[in-house]
Amino acid sequence: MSKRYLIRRLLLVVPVLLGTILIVFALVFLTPGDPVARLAGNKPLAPSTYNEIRAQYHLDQPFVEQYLYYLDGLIHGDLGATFTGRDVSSIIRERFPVTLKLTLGAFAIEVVLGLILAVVAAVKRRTLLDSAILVFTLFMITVPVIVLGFVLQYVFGVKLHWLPVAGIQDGAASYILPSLTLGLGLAASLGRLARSNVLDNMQGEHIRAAIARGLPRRRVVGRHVLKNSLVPIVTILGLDFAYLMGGAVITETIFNLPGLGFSLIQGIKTQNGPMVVGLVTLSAIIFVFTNLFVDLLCARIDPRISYE
Amino acid sequence: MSDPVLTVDDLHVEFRTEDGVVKAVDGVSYELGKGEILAVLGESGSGKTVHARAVLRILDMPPAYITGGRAMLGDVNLFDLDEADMREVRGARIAMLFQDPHTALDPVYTVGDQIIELLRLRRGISTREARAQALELLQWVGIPSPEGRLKAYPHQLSGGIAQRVMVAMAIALDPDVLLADEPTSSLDVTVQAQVLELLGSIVKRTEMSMVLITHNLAVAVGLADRIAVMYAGQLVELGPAKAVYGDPKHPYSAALLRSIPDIQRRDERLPAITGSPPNLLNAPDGCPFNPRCPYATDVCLTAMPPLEQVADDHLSACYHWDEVER
Amino acid sequence: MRGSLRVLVVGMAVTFVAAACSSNSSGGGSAAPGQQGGSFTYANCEPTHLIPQNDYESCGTQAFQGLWTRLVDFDPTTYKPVPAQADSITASSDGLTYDIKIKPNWTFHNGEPVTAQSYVDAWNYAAYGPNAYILNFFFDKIEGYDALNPSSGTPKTKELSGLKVVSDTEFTVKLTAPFSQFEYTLGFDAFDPLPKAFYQDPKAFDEQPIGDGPYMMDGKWQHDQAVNLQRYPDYAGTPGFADKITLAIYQGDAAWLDFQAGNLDITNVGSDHLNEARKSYSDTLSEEPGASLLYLNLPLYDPQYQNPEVRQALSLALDRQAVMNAILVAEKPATDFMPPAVTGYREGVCQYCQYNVDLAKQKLADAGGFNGTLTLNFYADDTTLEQAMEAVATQWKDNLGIDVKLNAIPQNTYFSGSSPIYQKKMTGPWWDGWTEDYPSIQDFLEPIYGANGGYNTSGYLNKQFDATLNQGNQQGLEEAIPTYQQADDMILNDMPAIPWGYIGFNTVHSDNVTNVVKVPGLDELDLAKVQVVGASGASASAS
Amino acid sequence: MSDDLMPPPESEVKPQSVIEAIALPTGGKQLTLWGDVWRKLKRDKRFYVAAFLIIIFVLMAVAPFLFLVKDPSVCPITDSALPMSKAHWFGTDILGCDYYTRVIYGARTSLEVGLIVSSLSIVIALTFGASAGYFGGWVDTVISRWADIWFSIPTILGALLVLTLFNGGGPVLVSLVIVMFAWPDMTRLVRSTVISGKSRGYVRAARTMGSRGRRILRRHVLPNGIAPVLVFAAYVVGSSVGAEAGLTFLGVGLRLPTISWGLQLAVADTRFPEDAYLMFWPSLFLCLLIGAFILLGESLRDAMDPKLFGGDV
Repeated sequence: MSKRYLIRRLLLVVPVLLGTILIVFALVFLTPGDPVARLAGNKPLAPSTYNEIRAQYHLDQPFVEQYLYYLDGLIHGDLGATFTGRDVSSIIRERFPVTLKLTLGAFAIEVVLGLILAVVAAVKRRTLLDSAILVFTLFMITVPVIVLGFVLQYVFGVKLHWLPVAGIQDGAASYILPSLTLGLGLAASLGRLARSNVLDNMQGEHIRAAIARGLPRRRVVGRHVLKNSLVPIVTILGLDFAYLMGGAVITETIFNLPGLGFSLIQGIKTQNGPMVVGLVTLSAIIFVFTNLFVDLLCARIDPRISYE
Repeated sequence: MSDPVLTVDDLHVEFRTEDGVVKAVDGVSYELGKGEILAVLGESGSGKTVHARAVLRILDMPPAYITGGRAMLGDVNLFDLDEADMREVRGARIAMLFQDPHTALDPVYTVGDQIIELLRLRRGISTREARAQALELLQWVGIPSPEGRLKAYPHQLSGGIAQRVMVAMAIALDPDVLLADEPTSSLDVTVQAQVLELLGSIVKRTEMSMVLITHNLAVAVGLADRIAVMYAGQLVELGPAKAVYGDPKHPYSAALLRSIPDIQRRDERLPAITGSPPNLLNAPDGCPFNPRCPYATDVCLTAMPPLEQVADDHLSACYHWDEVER
Repeated sequence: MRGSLRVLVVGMAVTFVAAACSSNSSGGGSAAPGQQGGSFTYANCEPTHLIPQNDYESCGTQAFQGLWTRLVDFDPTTYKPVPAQADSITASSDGLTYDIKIKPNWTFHNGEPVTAQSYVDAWNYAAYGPNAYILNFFFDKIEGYDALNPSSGTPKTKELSGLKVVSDTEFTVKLTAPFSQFEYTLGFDAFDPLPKAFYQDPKAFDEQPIGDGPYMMDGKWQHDQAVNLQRYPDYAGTPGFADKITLAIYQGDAAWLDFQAGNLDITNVGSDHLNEARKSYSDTLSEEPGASLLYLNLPLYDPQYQNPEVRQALSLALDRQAVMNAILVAEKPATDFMPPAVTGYREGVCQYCQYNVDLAKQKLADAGGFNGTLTLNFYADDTTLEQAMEAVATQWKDNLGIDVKLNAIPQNTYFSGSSPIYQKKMTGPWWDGWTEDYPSIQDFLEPIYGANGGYNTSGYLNKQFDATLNQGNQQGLEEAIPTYQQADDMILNDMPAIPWGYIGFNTVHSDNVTNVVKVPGLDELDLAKVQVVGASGASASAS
Repeated sequence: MSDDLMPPPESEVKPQSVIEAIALPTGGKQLTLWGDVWRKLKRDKRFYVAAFLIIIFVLMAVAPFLFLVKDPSVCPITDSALPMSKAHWFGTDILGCDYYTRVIYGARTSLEVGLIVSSLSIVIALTFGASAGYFGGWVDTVISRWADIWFSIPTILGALLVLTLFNGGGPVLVSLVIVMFAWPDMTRLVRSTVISGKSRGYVRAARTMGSRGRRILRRHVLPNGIAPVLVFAAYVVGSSVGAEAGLTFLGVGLRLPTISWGLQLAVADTRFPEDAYLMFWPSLFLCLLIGAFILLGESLRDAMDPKLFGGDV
């Protein structure tokens, strides 16, 4: 991998992000409705109030100018404000840690559980344990997040009182159930994929050669098989990480977590342009950079991968 | 012959699949003396590779199972060992050399990583010591500027160099027996000779014994003391290399010999063995070679010929061994 | 939101409650003697602002209920205004000028005295157009409002000419036209006083407001998590019982589960879980009529709906109670054009709100039937409402043979200026609701059905009705009520809309608290009255 | 002999193709690609489970009357939320409809969404992905960057936005919106398959024999690239069914009177935990449908090319 390649990749980020922002901006702009009038429900907002608020948010300007205003603000680090007057950047700052913690929790479960399931199933392939893991993972992948979330919440929160039901007031404990809700499905998905990957690599000639050299099986699986299976796994993990950081809308709603995903839903429902654009842009940025990171990581893992 | 280093006795390996049971190795026996090179010759699917993997117990189970026989390393039947003891045998007593060095080397670790890992784990020495030994080994197998190669990834090496690395790893623990499974078939012709020469010199210098698995009769004749010919999982002929080459006693061996181009007879068309290798799922009754055999008679269709002594140290499994002509 | 999405949605779409009181000095003061101390948690939602003049939804007003003491509260049985922070409110004989005396020696939570100036400054600030405060329009009846909100350009003055400070504890309000119910409107948070600290930094104030109520902020507003309150020790009114109150912020169904798990002391129960609450929490469940009326608004500009008999038939064909048993559990069938917790409400006067299929069929036949498909509009994104609308459609289909099509409209467009509702381009009935700004019958008549009503979207025009309302507006506070009722009678017969029902204000609470009561006339919990069981009283200062 | 070398009893022998197992000669019998795939599928239990379930669901979609359903529009409100009984196998929903009937009818919507999304994705992917991969250069740059832009917006978030714009809609609209944000995945897959296929022997051979670009693409690259696409398409069916349920649950997807599991889950959500059965049935069916397509995808993957997708043998 050359430095030039890295620079080129970074430069490519710019048009992609501009395009993303433009698309999201257009979508929000095109959405019919009047976010300002909505502030007062069906009570008549005073015309002076109404016009003043619209002017404050450049809503009285044509689309292109609104877009340019937004880009101008963005360059200066200003993500705009919500129609209730709060800075989008401060909302993001406030909610980012919530989503980050949730993501890290879910991600940890995905990585640890997913890889354990994969390796165990692969090593014990075609045994009862393998079949059990396959059935379990299939179930975890298919069960809707809504259902899993509610069931976990009800069983461990309401019935057993082991863990908090909702909110983030109980610190780390608050994140356990939501992380499980997200992480179990991802772990199962990763587990299935990684299992076939690990199996495939276990049949590789170099693994047979390593065994033939008398290396302990545990080490062969743990070092050689795993590292060889890592490229597709890391790729999936990267996508999942970006997806999680985009905000797990449903999970955050179920568990009352004030994170990015919930803000986005609120933003969309209240037609809060700056908030929606800010959040989607953020998730696109995270996505693009996670992808880049994953590519770099893959090249480190497998020296055969090279970028021009 | 002195006490054999490795004795393979009536080895049976089956593949159990949904399609049926395949007898991939069906009663193979031979003895390997100290410092001896035995070539196991056969087409792909003849069971020559499977038998070697069975000896080292590195078959994929399932679907492959060792269903009978013994593999005696000295006084020890390898098939009686538990997995931990067997691991001690691998590499240190019996090593294996693989066909394609690029697939047999782990692509995501450097050459150095892999050799040092082997030495550290099996010799119990420090990384620093292992590194020094690794350099020594690479030098020993004739790799120029070994320091640089240690840092190289397998895909950065040529086939010849990579196979030399594999040789280095195979002999790193001073094994008694080297199972070389088609060690040159993936290499360029010019390199093949070099690697074969290296193997020959190693056997000479270390008194190591070697089973050379190959489909190439010329390779076998050039290097081996004795040749064992396998067909459809069975040993059909076993004898001194010169004898098998000069006076084959099995029609299959004879057919193989005829298919080698001979400089003296360049005017003739090269005869191929007619017919195709048997489908082991439903092998023919009697001698498995009978559909392709020009000497086949009724008896060949009903009963498998036993492996009989036909000359000094020369065995053949053919009712018509005395009719066979080169 | 309070327990269910639906309530929030209704709340937002309808508009939010107004006035409230803090119970201390007035009507609701019949609290059982109890000890001060302890703390409790109540499920609330995320306010848009914590500045009373800039917030118009129930999440905020619930917080203001503890943070401020409004000028007036409402009587728990008649719902008439009773002075709270006000000492007295007197209208001039022409009904144009109101003289407001406030109670002396009250202080804000930062120690600053509450004076007449605190009120006047706050009102001026909110009425000043460029400040763009949401409740700006609440001041439009006061003289000088137009000067602060010119149709174009910057206003030349920043003060309402109708406001005059007489002394530290007295000021006068001059209206542009007589309005008998003005005193009711003073129960709304738009008329709360603001301390000087507000003007220095309104943004910071929004994060940690300083009011004059029984409770003060305990730390900053934790967005989307909680608003924490603690008892204000120097409160001049009747102090609250609990030492600390957490208004926990929920956004989904989590509050109900959290309550079941025992993590919440008090929560409201909406339609979705009321049946379960009636079963499992019957001993602490309280169901009281709330302050909104839900109705099906009608496009009277469409010839199809101009015959009153069609409208009567549509109303008669609805088995409201059946839908409320199954889906809208927290609602009760309407029997008037307003909910019960309103001065002037009369039980059972809506004869066409009964379920009478035979009469409905007959009325529709008399009117010549219904042509084509009826489009029933409602706002999207509310599963329970969607189910209810499906049930309504089925009833019209089954009972009147009308083919009904459902049309869900996004909430953003529902009440926007360009919405077909305001453009008078609706093609069928639409789900609507009205939450009172003050508990007077007038608030459910004039804004919706008056010729100049701010929310007359049906296009209803009845000169006699308007004249009667106007007559009521000129009269005194109490004598106006029967006049308004006469106007009510006119629309009860004319059915310009189909009254549906009113939502209950329903709460359940844990064993940790007692005396969980609603603020009379408003959809708010009376925070100061809640007593924590086993509170030691050690910290009691009490009056 | 040590135990682990001995074969298990005959009955425990797991299905395994001998050809894959030891690369033994097959006695000269040549197998076509699809014949081989079919032969491998026939011995894969997952394929049977998947096929059985999918057939059942397709029957539900095209011929619900086979399942003894009632009229889905008969919903007496007085029968709201009845428990399971002989008259109502799954109980009734909040509107009083027979829940069994409504759940069975939900299969049609889900399958519709799944099939539209996957088939449209295939068309787009084969057109743009193959062009980008085969022609390279500026064609590749334009298509790839355009795909990157859409790829960087998470499907659910993007679909949320667009569906808000359209104010929900029917299965077709919801499917189109999902495709809008999901197409880059498969396009990228096709592109990389084509790029790697381009350098393979048969393509080089065709080129040296004078075949033109488009012909090579159509006759040689695409057929060999179609295998991963088909596998991916099976996953797409499952994931788009899930996406539809999620979007509908979030209130921007399907609307009444469409019968959909997503809508049923949204209603069940409001009544959880009291009427848990409302959540159980649609999620069970959703699980089975998505699971069936996952299994189908996996068995296809392993049958088509165990090495290509890292499948187990």
